[in-house]
Amino acid sequence: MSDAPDSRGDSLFRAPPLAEQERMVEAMLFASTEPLTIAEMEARMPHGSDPAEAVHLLRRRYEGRGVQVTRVGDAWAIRTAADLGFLMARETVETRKLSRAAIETLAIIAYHQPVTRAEIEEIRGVTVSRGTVDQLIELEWVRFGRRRMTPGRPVTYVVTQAFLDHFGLESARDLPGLKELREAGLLESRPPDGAEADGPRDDATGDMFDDDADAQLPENDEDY
Amino acid sequence: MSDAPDSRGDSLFRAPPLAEQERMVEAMLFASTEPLTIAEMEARMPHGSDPAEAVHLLRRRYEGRGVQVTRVGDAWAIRTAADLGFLMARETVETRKLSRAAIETLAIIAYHQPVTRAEIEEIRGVTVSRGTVDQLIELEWVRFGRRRMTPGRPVTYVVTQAFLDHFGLESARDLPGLKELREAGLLESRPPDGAEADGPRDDATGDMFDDDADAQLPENDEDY
Amino acid sequence: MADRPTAANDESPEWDAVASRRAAEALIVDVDGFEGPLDLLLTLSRTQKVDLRRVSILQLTEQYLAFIEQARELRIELAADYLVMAAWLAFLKSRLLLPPDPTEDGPSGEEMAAYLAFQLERLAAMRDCAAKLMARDRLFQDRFPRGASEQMTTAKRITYTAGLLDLMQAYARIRTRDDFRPFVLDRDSVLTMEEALDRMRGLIGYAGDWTDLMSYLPDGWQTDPKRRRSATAANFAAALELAKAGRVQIRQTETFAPIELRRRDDP
Repeated sequence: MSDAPDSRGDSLFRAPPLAEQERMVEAMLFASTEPLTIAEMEARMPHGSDPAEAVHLLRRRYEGRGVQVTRVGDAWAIRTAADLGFLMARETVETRKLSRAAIETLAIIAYHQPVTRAEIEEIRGVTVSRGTVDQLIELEWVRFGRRRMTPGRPVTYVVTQAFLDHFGLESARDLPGLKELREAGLLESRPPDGAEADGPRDDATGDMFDDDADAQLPENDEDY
Repeated sequence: MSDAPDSRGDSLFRAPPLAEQERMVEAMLFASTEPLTIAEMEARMPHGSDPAEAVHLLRRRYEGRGVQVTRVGDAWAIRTAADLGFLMARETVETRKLSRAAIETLAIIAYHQPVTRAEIEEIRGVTVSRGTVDQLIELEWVRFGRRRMTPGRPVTYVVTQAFLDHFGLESARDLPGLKELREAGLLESRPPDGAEADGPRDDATGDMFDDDADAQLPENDEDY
Repeated sequence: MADRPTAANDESPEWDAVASRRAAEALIVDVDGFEGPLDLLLTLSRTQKVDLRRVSILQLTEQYLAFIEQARELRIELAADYLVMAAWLAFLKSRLLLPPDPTEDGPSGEEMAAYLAFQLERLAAMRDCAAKLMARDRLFQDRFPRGASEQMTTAKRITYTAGLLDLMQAYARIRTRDDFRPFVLDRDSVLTMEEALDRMRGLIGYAGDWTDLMSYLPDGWQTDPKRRRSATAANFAAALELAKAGRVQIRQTETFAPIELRRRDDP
């Protein structure tokens, strides 16, 4: 609080109180991606500071707490207390981006739900591999909806509450339509006339397929 | 939040002492870069724990320290104290400079949320250029909210948890000056004394809604 | 909102016409710097040096109209919004100056003026809020999150993530695919190499003598320039393919001379 960096010049020989230095060390160790050496801390702190002493105090303050001030070689870091490691177990999750095939399939389900597999393929213009839908179901972003009352009674897919939570949506109908995507700058090109579309899941789903159905030859689902 | 009441009596599943829970919360909040909700913490802690109470204690413990326990919407995070920012200069991530239009649009979304694009334009008196909202969405400061139940059912924009985190706000209610604005009637769409008058942009606004109405096909309510 | 905008009439004497004109001139130079007419009006209102709630709308209207007039004289091109606003303000001015016509519907001049004053005040308030917001202690600037995320266990769980943006962009990509279809050509004026090759394989058996490549173009592909071009290219590629396979020989006597081919009997 007291020591803005530019005040260094004035108070050339007056270092901030040790309690303040301790705060500084605490903040630096917390925010740093790497362990910090005493010299590195000193270089950032106001002139005359004694980071070694401050670290010493900080280390004592954290004794028995949930995190510890630990020595790493000749540097210092804040680490979780060893006995609480079990809480961190779920911290180490590896996140991967969904494949393009999966995200497209998911988008179609979100916008057109309830939608059958055949309809997804028609919109995407490629076969949807089993694994793609399975993956989405496993992620609990997609589930089976009601069967469609058409020949063959195909199953439909719908998105789940977990999907809405993940994407920060209140409901799937809040997904913006193409026009709104464009207005928000998320879509660059202008569509051909009449393709000015469609919020999520308009009832005229049948119509949507028309333009695609003619133009697109089925391709193989060569996993992108 | 709630202490699973039925496990309370059962000594086999007695929750750890509160001091211990505080350590756990401390460790989790330290380890995570993102804010954690009470529910997320509870899920990791032993059965019967009360992370809300533990966070409360922890927050008090860190008052005045170099790092702070901060509320971010319905989640919690540890952040360095604002007055020590100068020490962290080297951790600074160079952020893209926002345009004046983007900053104003952000403020309007924050103070008027949920707000439609037409309303943003009405307030600023200009069209919101493409890319402005896009940029805010990309920064994850703004997301789509519920559709407005007015003709055209336009999408609305709201601010996110990342927005609160970035600007150090506990909730959207803590926006600076919010109360004064509300009292002055400046968050309404009309002057407070009820003087109804057509603003010059009203015609244009009408058109905007019409556009939407044309583009949106009626939606099928049953599917939800 | 209260203060009657018509109070303008009482306050106007102290308004320095020269000063405001000068201000308007300065504004003209910078017309690109304004974010629309409301922004311009807000800036003009500052020259009145009063609280926004006491701003004289009539005076402001005159300033704005003078600004537009000058911009026109200087042949500065103004966006349509500015002109729409000018028309509306001219209308407002007449309403404010003339006694109300009881037969006329719609809001009174006072109500219109009050609304404009409200809009200005609201925009100014939002500007103010924006500034306050940006001046807060911001993450990665004044406040910092944990620098190192800890990895304490070896148990790894893979989660898949995707943002809302990814989702919407994916959908937009599918739904607008027709916009970007450089690869989906209109097939009726395209002869593919495969088609040409198939055709030529059948015909080449008869080409014991040097024959002009152009004579291999199928019927209906010789006149229309588009089709002719496509068929020529396809036939040429097919001929190269056959030459590679050792089925034909190709020759061209000089640059731009006809390309000829003949069957190559097994050596």
